[in-house]
Amino acid sequence: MGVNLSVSLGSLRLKNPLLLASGCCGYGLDMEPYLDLERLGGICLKGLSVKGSEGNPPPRIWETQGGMINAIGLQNVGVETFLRDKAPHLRSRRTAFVANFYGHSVDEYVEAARMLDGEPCLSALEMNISCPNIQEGGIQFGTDPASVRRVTEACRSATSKPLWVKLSPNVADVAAVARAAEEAGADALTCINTMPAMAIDVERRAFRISNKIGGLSGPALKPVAVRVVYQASRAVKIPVVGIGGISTAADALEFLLAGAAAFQVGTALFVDPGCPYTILEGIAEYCARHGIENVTDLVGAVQDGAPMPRCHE
Amino acid sequence: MGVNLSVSLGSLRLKNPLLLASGCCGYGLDMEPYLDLERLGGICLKGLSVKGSEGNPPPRIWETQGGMINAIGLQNVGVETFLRDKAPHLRSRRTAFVANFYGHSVDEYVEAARMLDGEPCLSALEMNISCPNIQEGGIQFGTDPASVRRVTEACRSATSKPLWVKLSPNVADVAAVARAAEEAGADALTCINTMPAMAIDVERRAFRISNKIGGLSGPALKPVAVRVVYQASRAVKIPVVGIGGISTAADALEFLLAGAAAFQVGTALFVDPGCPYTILEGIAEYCARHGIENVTDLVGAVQDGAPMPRCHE
Amino acid sequence: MALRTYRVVDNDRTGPYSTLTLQGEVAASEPGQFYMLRGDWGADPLLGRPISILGEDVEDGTVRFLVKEVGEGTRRLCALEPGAAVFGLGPLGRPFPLPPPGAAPVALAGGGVGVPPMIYLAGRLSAKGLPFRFFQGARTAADLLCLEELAGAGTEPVLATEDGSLGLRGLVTEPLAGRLGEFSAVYACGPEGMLKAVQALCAGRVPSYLSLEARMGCGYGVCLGCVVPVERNGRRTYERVCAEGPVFEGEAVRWA
Amino acid sequence: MALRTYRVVDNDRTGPYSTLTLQGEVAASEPGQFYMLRGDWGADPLLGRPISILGEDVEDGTVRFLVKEVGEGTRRLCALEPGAAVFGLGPLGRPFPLPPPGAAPVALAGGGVGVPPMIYLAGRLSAKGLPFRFFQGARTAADLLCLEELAGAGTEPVLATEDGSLGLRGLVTEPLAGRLGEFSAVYACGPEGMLKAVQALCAGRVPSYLSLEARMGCGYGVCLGCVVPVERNGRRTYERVCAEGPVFEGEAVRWA
Ligand SMILES: Cc1cc2nc3c(=O)[nH]c(=O)nc-3n(C[C@H](O)[C@H](O)[C@H](O)COP(=O)(O)OP(=O)(O)OC[C@H]3O[C@@H](n4cnc5c(N)ncnc54)[C@H](O)[C@@H]3O)c2cc1C
Ligand SMILES: Cc1cc2nc3c(=O)[nH]c(=O)nc-3n(C[C@H](O)[C@H](O)[C@H](O)COP(=O)(O)OP(=O)(O)OC[C@H]3O[C@@H](n4cnc5c(N)ncnc54)[C@H](O)[C@@H]3O)c2cc1C
Ligand SMILES: Cc1cc2nc3c(=O)[nH]c(=O)nc-3n(C[C@H](O)[C@H](O)[C@H](O)COP(=O)(O)O)c2cc1C
Ligand SMILES: Cc1cc2nc3c(=O)[nH]c(=O)nc-3n(C[C@H](O)[C@H](O)[C@H](O)COP(=O)(O)O)c2cc1C
Ligand code: FES
Ligand code: FES
Repeated sequence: MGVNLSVSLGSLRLKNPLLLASGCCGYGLDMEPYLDLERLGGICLKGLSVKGSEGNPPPRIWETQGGMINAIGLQNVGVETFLRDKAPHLRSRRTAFVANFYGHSVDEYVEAARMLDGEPCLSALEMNISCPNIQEGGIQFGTDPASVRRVTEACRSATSKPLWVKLSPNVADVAAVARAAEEAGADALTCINTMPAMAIDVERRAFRISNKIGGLSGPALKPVAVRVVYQASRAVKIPVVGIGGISTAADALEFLLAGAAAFQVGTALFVDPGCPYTILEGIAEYCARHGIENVTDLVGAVQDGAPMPRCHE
Repeated sequence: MGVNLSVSLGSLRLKNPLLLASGCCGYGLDMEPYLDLERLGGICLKGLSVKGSEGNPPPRIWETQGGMINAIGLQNVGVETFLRDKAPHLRSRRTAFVANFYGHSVDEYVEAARMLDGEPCLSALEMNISCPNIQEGGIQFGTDPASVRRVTEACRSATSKPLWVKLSPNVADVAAVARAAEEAGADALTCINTMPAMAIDVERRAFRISNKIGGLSGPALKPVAVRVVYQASRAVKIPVVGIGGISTAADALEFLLAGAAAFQVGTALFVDPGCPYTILEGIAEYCARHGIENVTDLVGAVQDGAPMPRCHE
Repeated sequence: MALRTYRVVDNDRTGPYSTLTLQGEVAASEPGQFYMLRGDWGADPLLGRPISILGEDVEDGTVRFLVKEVGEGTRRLCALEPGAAVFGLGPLGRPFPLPPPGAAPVALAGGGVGVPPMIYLAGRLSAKGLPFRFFQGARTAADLLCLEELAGAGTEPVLATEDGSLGLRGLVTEPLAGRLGEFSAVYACGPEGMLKAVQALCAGRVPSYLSLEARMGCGYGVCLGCVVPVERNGRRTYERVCAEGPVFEGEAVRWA
Repeated sequence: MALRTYRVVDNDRTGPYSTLTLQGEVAASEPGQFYMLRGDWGADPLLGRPISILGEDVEDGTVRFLVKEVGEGTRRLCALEPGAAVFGLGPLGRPFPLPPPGAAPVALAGGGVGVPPMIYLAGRLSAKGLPFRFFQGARTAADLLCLEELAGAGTEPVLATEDGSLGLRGLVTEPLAGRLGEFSAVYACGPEGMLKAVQALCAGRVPSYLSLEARMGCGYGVCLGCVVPVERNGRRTYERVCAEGPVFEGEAVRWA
């Protein structure tokens, strides 16, 4: 068919627009029984922090209609152990690894970015800003443009690798947050992280997960994610990486058409670890059928008239 | 069984905690082939505005996994026509009717509230604040505590009926919005309205609904709504009316346990107009089985430890 | 009225079509009305699907539908096995107004999944001794539906296929156009293109009744999701396909 | 490994239990391993359900499971008709470590949906000529599972019911306690209460291997959703039931 699936995110070229989402594919190697990592656009690794974290006590996950809630608590081995024990195994794989990282203060973010900056196997760093800022009363970094700007700027000067900022959907005006990240030097935006959510076991009158609140992911979240991708990609010039509920080629195409230059697959991997192949085949088939030579021609290609948002309902 | 299902929302007493949600039961009368309105706690009528609205062009709805997106565009006959043609038929029904209303400026809100204030069949007024404020660049009233306070205060002085404020989930800090509404004189908070969402037809490369963005409702939204109810009810002293994806008694009980003093059923009416009966029977059965005499004993009764929100994921 | 549980007693599958016979509490309906149908699955897909009544036997408690698989909801409906549960709300919507006794024959034009309600209408007209002619159009012979029912309906149907593989070659509106003068009214249900052609053909000459499709939320008038623009007495408004329709006078319909 | 499509070739239902036989590409497994199973439904429910292997015939391409209906996912699995498609990922997880040849007999303790993997283990031990004794506990006689398979397994099982309606009256750990000295190891799978009792009983006396349950996201180690606290060499950490487990040494398990 000769469809060209490769995409560029700024200076970073990917074989195709599909990446595995952070937290849904471990440190990459756990996927190898199921996927040839070199056939993927890239792999976003489980969120890392300077000191690592043992994560939240169980239960950590609960299923909801069309989705799931998780509060893993960002369990991770810590940057140092990652660099020592995991990264060396990744270096031989010819694919783009993206290190997802977080902190509870600007300093922790900066230190993680600085430590990861030297690792040759990493093609980019992805900042998870949906974390409570412990120095500022536990409000999430990602919910306020000023603090997004501050933490992004700080990390920007700590690394020369492409820096992606992963946005939370839990904001009133995602365009403002997107612009703040762009102005602070982000190379790309990942949209979206999970949505804060809760479930209660009515028989036991207890929270379904130990942390009470967790993050909603999966197909239930998709329409919110497509909307955020559309709004964010129209607010900035840097590329947007779409994510949220993608399970099929049609889902992925929705994100590309809405404005995503690439996309990530998370929860769908739990249901079928081989779904990236099906998605990529479906995209190639769609392009061939529609006479599209370069998948990049689809980016933001939804027929869009004048922006005229009226009331919902 | 002798379970007492009646609840009080401030000065307003309801036969039971179940209300039909605004926009999902017309002006009440459309439900009469399916439901005896007098067996319900109350009925929230389709959102009214001073001048009425013809609504958005079709297509107006789209189904998503576990939910649906709508952009009806708040089609309504206008307050005057409502008062003249619809309200007289409601007066004979012994149930609580709640007029949902909206505007595009503070003045429009106030005028609608003032006009509705005199109608005897109305037990309360519910403000839909998920509307773009045309005088302030189209930002929704409901997304910023200051404008919530302003519009609520203005309506507060325009009516002596109980005033409910219906919150949008699309905010970073719902507790702040909830407190603003409470301080401005709201008698109750309805949580939540729909979540902005989008869907694209990839074959036609066109938006699924004419307004591009619509509101997500239904089971997919439920875990977000439960979380908002939990957060809002812990932030204020006034009662919270829970709503979002309730289809079964277990769903409704989740909202009560999370902190809702009453709840509304919307999208589930589309799937089964008789579901309020099933839900009420299920709640009575649950109370009987758990030895609960008053449904109000369930409100906020989830086992809650110290508030210790950690990272998700 | 209430959502009722039906059992599939028969599912006759041919290609993408299933003729489903459901058993349960069946309220008497009129041709043109529909049910909202849903199987016993979870919240995906969530909403019922509007499906026209093909026929019913109120005493037996059976009602029949012809469903074409076009997406997830219809795929699942078409795959139901005998014994499976189906939740149905109906009959819903305003039916075709029947011609007055003694009127000149009426034309029935059906295409695709617009054929089933026309079959129901044909049967009702036959039973009342009201004269009609049935026109059915399709892409190929294989896409023509309900040919046995039509053969039994008393009058010879006029068939047209785009590829000429059965009946006349071309669109079904062509033979209809040629004979329009014979009819006191035209009733149509089918793809939008066909309905538009019928509307244009009849405009100012003979009353037409078009049964429209729209994506539906509730099916019974409360969500305002299914509206189409109509113009009555020079005033343009939105009307609900599920409540004011699905049958509209051709003169009023404005299309979205 | 990949998610594969299987066909239901048999579904033997008794009360809330279904013994499902699936046909497709079956990779050789070990007792204690499981599959993530899901039917051909939409996104509700979304995730597969972990179900232990009851038995398999790799050459025939069949694998068997015993599923108890406790919620929506198992309700749908139990309702599958022969011919229906099931998506399965497996075998997953670490199996029970087999006793070394020549070891003293081992005890197998199963309760509820913990019985199926123990049946598989019993069959494997028999085939290898390794001696064992099977203990099964349940609330009533009607809740005892797989009695025919057990009868065919060579050694007389020890049965206990809480109401005494079959076998000994009381918990299954009581007869096990009395005979603990006979065994070189105890293998257990069942409700948490039973596993805790086995753990306590064996502590410091005989090695125990407990197969744990947890709510699972992925089933293959990437989501970190299924962890349990364990303690090894004085260090407490979380380990994944799907990857380091489901079988853990009793000495290490700390419970949530
Ligand atoms: C009053 C009425 C009567 C109907 N009678 C019948 C009938 O007797 N037999 C029958 O098979 N079908 C009938 N239909 C159409 C049927 O309701 C739709 O085909 C069905 O809802 C599609 O659902 P789905 O989940 O299979 O498709 P989806 O997965 O929801 O959609 C698949 C594709 O089909 C398109 N589509 C879906 N619904 C419609 C629609 N209503 N109009 C146009 N395009 C659509 C979508 O845009 C989408 O691209 C009727 C519709 C109405 C409104
Ligand atoms: C390794 C492993 C092997 C298993 N083997 C079998 C087997 O062979 N046969 C079998 O029938 N079941 C087995 N199970 C249990 C089975 O996976 C669960 O019963 C199933 O996931 C429940 O899904 P559901 O949708 O029916 O219930 P849901 O609707 O999801 O839940 C219903 C209720 O059951 C409770 N529940 C659900 N899952 C679990 C669980 N894993 N542990 C405790 N409580 C739970 C929930 O809290 C809820 O209240 C196994 C579990 C594991 C982890
Ligand atoms: C179990 C789980 C763990 C996750 N861990 C992380 C993480 O460590 N860092 C991060 O930025 N996002 C994390 N996420 C969020 C996902 O990367 C993704 O943004 C979200 O799940 C929405 O996409 P999906 O619907 O495709 O899963 C996690 C999600 C899940 C379900
Ligand atoms: C078709 C439709 C129309 C709605 N119209 C209104 C409205 O007029 N005013 C309002 O405040 N909310 C409106 N809503 C929002 C609902 O009242 C409710 O807040 C939301 O749908 C979530 O609840 P649910 O999941 O039970 O539907 C509408 C929702 C739907 C689906
Ligand atoms: S489908 Fe709801 S009003 Fe017509
Ligand atoms: S279930 Fe995902 S890590 Fe175990």
